[in-house]
Amino acid sequence: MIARLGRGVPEPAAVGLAALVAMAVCAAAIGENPLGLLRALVLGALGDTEGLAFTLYYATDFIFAGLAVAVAYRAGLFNIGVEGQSLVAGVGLALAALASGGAPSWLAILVASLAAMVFGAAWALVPGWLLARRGGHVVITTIMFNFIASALLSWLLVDPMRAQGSMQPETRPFPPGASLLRLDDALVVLGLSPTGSPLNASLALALAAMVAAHVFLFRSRLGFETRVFGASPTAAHYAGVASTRVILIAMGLSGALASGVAINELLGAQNRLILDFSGGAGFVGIAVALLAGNRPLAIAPAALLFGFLYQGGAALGLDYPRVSPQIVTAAQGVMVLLIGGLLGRRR
Amino acid sequence: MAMENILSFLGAALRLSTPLIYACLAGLWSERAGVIDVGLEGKMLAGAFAGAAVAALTGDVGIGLAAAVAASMTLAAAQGFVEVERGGDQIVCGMAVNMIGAGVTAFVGAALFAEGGRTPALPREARVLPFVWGQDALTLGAFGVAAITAFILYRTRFGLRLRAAGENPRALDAAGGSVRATRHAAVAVCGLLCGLSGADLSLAQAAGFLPAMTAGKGFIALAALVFAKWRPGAALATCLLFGGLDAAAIRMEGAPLPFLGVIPTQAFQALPYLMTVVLLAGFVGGARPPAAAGQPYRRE
Amino acid sequence: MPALGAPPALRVFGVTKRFGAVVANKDISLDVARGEIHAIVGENGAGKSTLMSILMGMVTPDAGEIFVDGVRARIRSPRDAAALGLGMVHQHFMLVDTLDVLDNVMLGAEGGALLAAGRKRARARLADLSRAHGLSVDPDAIVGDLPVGLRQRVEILKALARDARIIILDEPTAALTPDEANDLGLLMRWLAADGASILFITHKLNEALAVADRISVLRAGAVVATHAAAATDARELARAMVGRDVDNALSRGDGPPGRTLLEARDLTARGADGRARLSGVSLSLRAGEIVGVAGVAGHGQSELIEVLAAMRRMESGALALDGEPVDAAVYDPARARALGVAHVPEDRSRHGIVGEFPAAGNAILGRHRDRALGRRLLDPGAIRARCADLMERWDVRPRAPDTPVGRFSGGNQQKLVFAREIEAGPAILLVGQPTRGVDIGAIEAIHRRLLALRDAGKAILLVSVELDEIFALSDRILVMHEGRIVGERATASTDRREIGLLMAGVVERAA
Amino acid sequence: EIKPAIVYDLGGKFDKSFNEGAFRGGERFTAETGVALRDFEIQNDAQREQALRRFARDGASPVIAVGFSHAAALDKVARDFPQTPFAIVDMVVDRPNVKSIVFREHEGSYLVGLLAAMASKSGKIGFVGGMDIPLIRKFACGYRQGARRANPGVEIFENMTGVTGAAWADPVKGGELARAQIDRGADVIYQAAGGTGIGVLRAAADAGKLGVGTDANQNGLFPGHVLTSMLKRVDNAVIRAFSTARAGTWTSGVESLGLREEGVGWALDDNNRGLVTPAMKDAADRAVDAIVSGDIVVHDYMADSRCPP
Ligand SMILES: Nc1ncnc2c1ncn2[C@@H]1O[C@H](COP(=O)(O)OP(=O)(O)OP(=O)(O)O)[C@@H](O)[C@H]1O
Ligand SMILES: Nc1ncnc2c1ncn2[C@@H]1O[C@H](COP(=O)(O)OP(=O)(O)OP(=O)(O)O)[C@@H](O)[C@H]1O
Ligand SMILES: [Mg+2]
Ligand SMILES: [Mg+2]
Repeated sequence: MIARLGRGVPEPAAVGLAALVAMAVCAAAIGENPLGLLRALVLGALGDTEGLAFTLYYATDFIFAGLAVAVAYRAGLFNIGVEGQSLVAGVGLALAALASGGAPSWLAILVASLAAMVFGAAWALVPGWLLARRGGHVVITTIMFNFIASALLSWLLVDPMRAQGSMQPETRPFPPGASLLRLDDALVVLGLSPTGSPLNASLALALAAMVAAHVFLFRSRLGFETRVFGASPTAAHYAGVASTRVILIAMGLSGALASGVAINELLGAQNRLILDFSGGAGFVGIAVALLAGNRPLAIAPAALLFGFLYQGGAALGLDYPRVSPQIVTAAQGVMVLLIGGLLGRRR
Repeated sequence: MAMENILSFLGAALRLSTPLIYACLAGLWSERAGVIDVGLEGKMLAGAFAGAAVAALTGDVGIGLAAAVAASMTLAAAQGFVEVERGGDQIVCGMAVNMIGAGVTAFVGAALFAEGGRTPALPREARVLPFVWGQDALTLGAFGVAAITAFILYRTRFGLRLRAAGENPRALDAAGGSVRATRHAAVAVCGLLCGLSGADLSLAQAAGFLPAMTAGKGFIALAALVFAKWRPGAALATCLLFGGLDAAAIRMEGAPLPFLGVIPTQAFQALPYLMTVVLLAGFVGGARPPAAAGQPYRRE
Repeated sequence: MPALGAPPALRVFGVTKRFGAVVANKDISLDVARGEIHAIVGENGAGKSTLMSILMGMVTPDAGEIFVDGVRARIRSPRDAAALGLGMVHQHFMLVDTLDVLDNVMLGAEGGALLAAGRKRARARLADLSRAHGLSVDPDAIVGDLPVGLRQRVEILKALARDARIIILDEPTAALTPDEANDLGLLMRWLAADGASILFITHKLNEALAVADRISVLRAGAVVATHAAAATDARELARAMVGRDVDNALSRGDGPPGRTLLEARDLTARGADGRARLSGVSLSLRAGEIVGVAGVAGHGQSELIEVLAAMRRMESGALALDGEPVDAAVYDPARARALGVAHVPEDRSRHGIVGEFPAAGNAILGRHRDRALGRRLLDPGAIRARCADLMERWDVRPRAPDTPVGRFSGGNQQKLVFAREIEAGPAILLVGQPTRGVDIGAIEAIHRRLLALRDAGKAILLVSVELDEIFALSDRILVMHEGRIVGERATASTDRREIGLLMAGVVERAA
Repeated sequence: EIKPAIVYDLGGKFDKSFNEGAFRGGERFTAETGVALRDFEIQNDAQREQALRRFARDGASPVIAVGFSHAAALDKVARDFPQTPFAIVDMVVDRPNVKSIVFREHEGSYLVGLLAAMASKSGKIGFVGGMDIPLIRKFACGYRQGARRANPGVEIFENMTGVTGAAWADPVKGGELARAQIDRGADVIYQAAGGTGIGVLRAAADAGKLGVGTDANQNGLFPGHVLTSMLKRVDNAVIRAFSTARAGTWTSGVESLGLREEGVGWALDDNNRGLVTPAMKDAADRAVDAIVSGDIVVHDYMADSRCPP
């Protein structure tokens, strides 16, 4: 796996190390013991089952988001709108889940997940369509669509979808059937002690999506056409690849993959629709995809690295109240800048 | 609307436009030179934080402003190094700058002031105060900067080279101009203006720094830039329009409009983004970015 | 002619430049006297452009020295070059399309921090130059709106406006009509008479012989000969270029052509810029013949081949393949392939290959729908095997299916494209500029294969700007001018002069 | 010895609002008793449960969750740790081991409304809320009732900053809303908007008008320009919770804190003494007595989602 990441792409380990060094320097700058801080970070993320489970829970989001970015990137489309796509996917998921009362659990989950994918894909298809038909630059339109999605979600939760009498802009809880199997529930049934994390079956879904994305890109004819189009739209035209079709399929798939974030967060953890539930996973996905060189199978380790940083950073807060968990965001920024600088432009 | 209401609305529109104008012109400098910048937000945050933090520590608004500009330009220099020297992907670098800006300001702020990343509220002498029609020097300065930008862009040697660097850097290189120097200078000016934009938020408008206080203004500025088709005069006008929308939203919140009823605030918030998408999709006449924007330049 | 005693205007001494393993310039030494036109000829990749880039400070040589007017010059950037009086007209124009002519001329030599004064001076200078050399261009026109010929004029004006005394022109005639090329030759003479020194790169030996005082031949990075133009001829130059006598003798079968495989009626189409490029083109193509399409670049040949290959939509007209009418609405490149039309595109790197893909991926480009490559999913093994087989049959080197095709030489890339298109067994082959950017060995191989295909009963349409190639391969020649077919001749009953006149739009005089 | 812990809401412990109140209370408790306190600022919704569970498992006791948003998470964790005493501020969670601490903010708001209307020269006063939620409407409703009592003809402008969590941290918008109200004639403006409120108070001060602070005593932020502050003594509630736990007298169930319990009130100190006339102070004191004695019942918006005009 590591070997496949080669070709000038820095390995997650190396970049992760750079991020840790950056954090240690920051910590030292404010007079904290950098080694102690790193220790707390590592132990917090990997030291016990709870930390590990949270790391995997965050990584689940990042796998989905990373795949969403990577699939679009392979078609030459820089989809910065994964965040917005996952938010809108959440709306679809919530509508279906809330309506699923009385349905058997498997059906509720299936319908809610499909609704999420359809909504996520649809939200991604609009910029795709604007590009294919009207030449609207996809980077800018997807950025704009993030904000529009966020405003839309906020309006929905403040007004039509808000739970009666709730203080919060959120829907009422989903019916009990509309929730994914949690690791903790399984552990309890087995008589083991729970981890206290919302880690759930979406991780398996994420890994399956990863393999599916790999097969799609590297084994299917459509995936071949997608990659040809991404590498050279002119050659794709020559090869009889219909650009509109490829753009729409790639953006649709990207949006559908983005909906995985909604599935993990809403069906797996929150069991209701809340504001900004994706918590920036869509943006982390860009870094994950880049770090993985847009190779689907390399996305899991990259996502794991970011999950580790997230959970470790959160755990820091317990032992180092002076150290803002935002230090992790800063370290990620340094990492991404390094990746950007080392990678150069690939197209 | 009564006369004083109109004046007060215009005053609010001017104030709310100011950070957008600086940020939008910052993006204009960078992108006209061929360097796409989605990292305006991060540099604004850096400027806002450094300005407020230093003003709080020294009690001097002048030093605060200088610090805002210095912090933002430092970030811009790092970004410029990766983008211009290493040929790094400009969109990736911009995203990275946003992360660094958001993370470092919150982190350093928390460590310095132990107020969860906020700076203490600034006393009057550490703030940029209004002095005429409820407006302050930064707001007036924004108009000056727009004029200067237009002048430099269209009337000076540097401006000509900057436009060439954004349209066809090879031509500039072959003609004996330095693409590197031009782009570095443009990115530096971009940093300077982002610093002023951030300073306006924390020193003039809010009297202190709050984590993530830019709240997407860097991206609104980007939207305005597209809307203005990368021209300084139009950028000024678009930012005033967006600021006016914001002021209108504040004033109309919850108040029913004739025929339309109560418009959700979110609709106002989304409007600039929607307008940009519509424009970009060529429904209102296309917006063509500088031809070489986004492309690192390397000599063959 | 070099004046005795005076140092040459430009002296290149011992210049060497390597790109990795490639020695692009090998110990090159060369003089250009004041007032001399010095042509440089050589095969693709011989190192001509590299030498010019070194002179202009765009490329740093590994070794060697350059003297201007006898003084050693250090040229580290185009700015240094301009200061020494060197100016270059680049083959791919170095113009900013969105700026007006004046700004383009001024760029890099603005004459002060503010533009106003410089613009005034530049305007006056352009007026002078226009009067002196008849080089008139509207100084306020936006360069992107100008036709190719005028753009090149702007490039020349750029050099002249900054008083270049040594002017380098890299393949300036490639995009020009013969008339325009003629005018350019006159201008060069004018400038030389005025005391300028001119370095002139061309692939057209006759042009070099007509315009230059002396001609240097580059081969594999080294200067292999320098002749006075008056004392040499095309044959000698060609031999120097290639290193042996060029043998154009190709054998072809003499069976009569078979049935009509492709029939086009009244095709019209527009270019990417929206201008009409094909106006009422009709032609037919029969089994067992090669039809050559001659014409000055930009007169619709590219659009013709693209329309036939379904890469460009026809606006009106009718097309029939093997007697069956084709529905224009659903005719796309994939369908064309399915109907037995193969296409070797003229712009290989843009259309024919994906440089960053491995050779194996390129070997199935456009042929990836073939079920033999895997029923539901593509089988990587089958793809590599297909590629290896093509490489074997067409002697593509290296035999490395996993190597990104961008690392192959142009000739080998082209062979891979030919292999892919021909081994798919099409009835009709559309070929654009088959030997552009291809070395002499590959050219011979490709020519032989094309003739063999013809003999095997395929119908081949050959578009080339190289008249030699057209004459060597075609059974019939169509000549295009301004989007129309202005003449059709059997190769045996015409000559280059007649075709050249047709190409220039002189229609009936030749008839 | 007890091992107290606090989990703050997303605003963080320096939100100039109820989180900060809880933090200050904890600080004082530690200073007075020497008992170490652990606390945690969550960064996202997933961490609510994580933090509560983590503290409970580490044996912390009692664990206070600050903010109504913790309700769902606390409900689960309290079920899983039935032996651990929990408390939640601003919300009722019905579990045997949970103490629900709610405040009768409408009573305190009534007092500052009364004072605002008396201090106003123009007969126009304003209210700027943070996020538009029932809790903040409760503030506005109490304010309105107090103001009407002092001056039935008073004109009241009400604005909410927004509808999402961002509305708590947008001082620029808060300032603009205040300015707009001032332009319409308001000369006293009450803020219940967390960090946004600082912008409200500053705009009022800059315009030479009066602001009214919330939660903590904000009179000193712009001395001479803050009429008073509606005190919401989360700090006292936290100290009391910890102290009862320490003394072994901890009780679960709903604890409603109003004027009578000194859970809410109004601030009078050196910073605003010059602004509050004896008549105003007198009126406020009488209103306190009347509310405590039950002679005045301030309507609670959250009781029926309605506010008397
Ligand atoms: N970076 C490179 N690496 C490898 N080969 C290169 C590189 N750049 C150019 N070449 C090869 O060098 C040859 C000449 O390239 P060059 O760019 O000089 O062409 P040109 O003179 O500009 O255009 P034309 O080929 O149309 O005459 C081509 O065969 C090209 O493929
Ligand atoms: N930037 C580069 N990097 C690597 N190799 C290069 C580069 N530029 C040129 N070359 C190589 O140097 C050799 C000389 O190229 P050059 O462009 O000088 O040829 P040329 O004589 O101009 O050819 P043409 O007739 O196609 O214009 C070629 O083999 C080419 O592949
Ligand atoms: Mg060349
Ligand atoms: Mg060439």
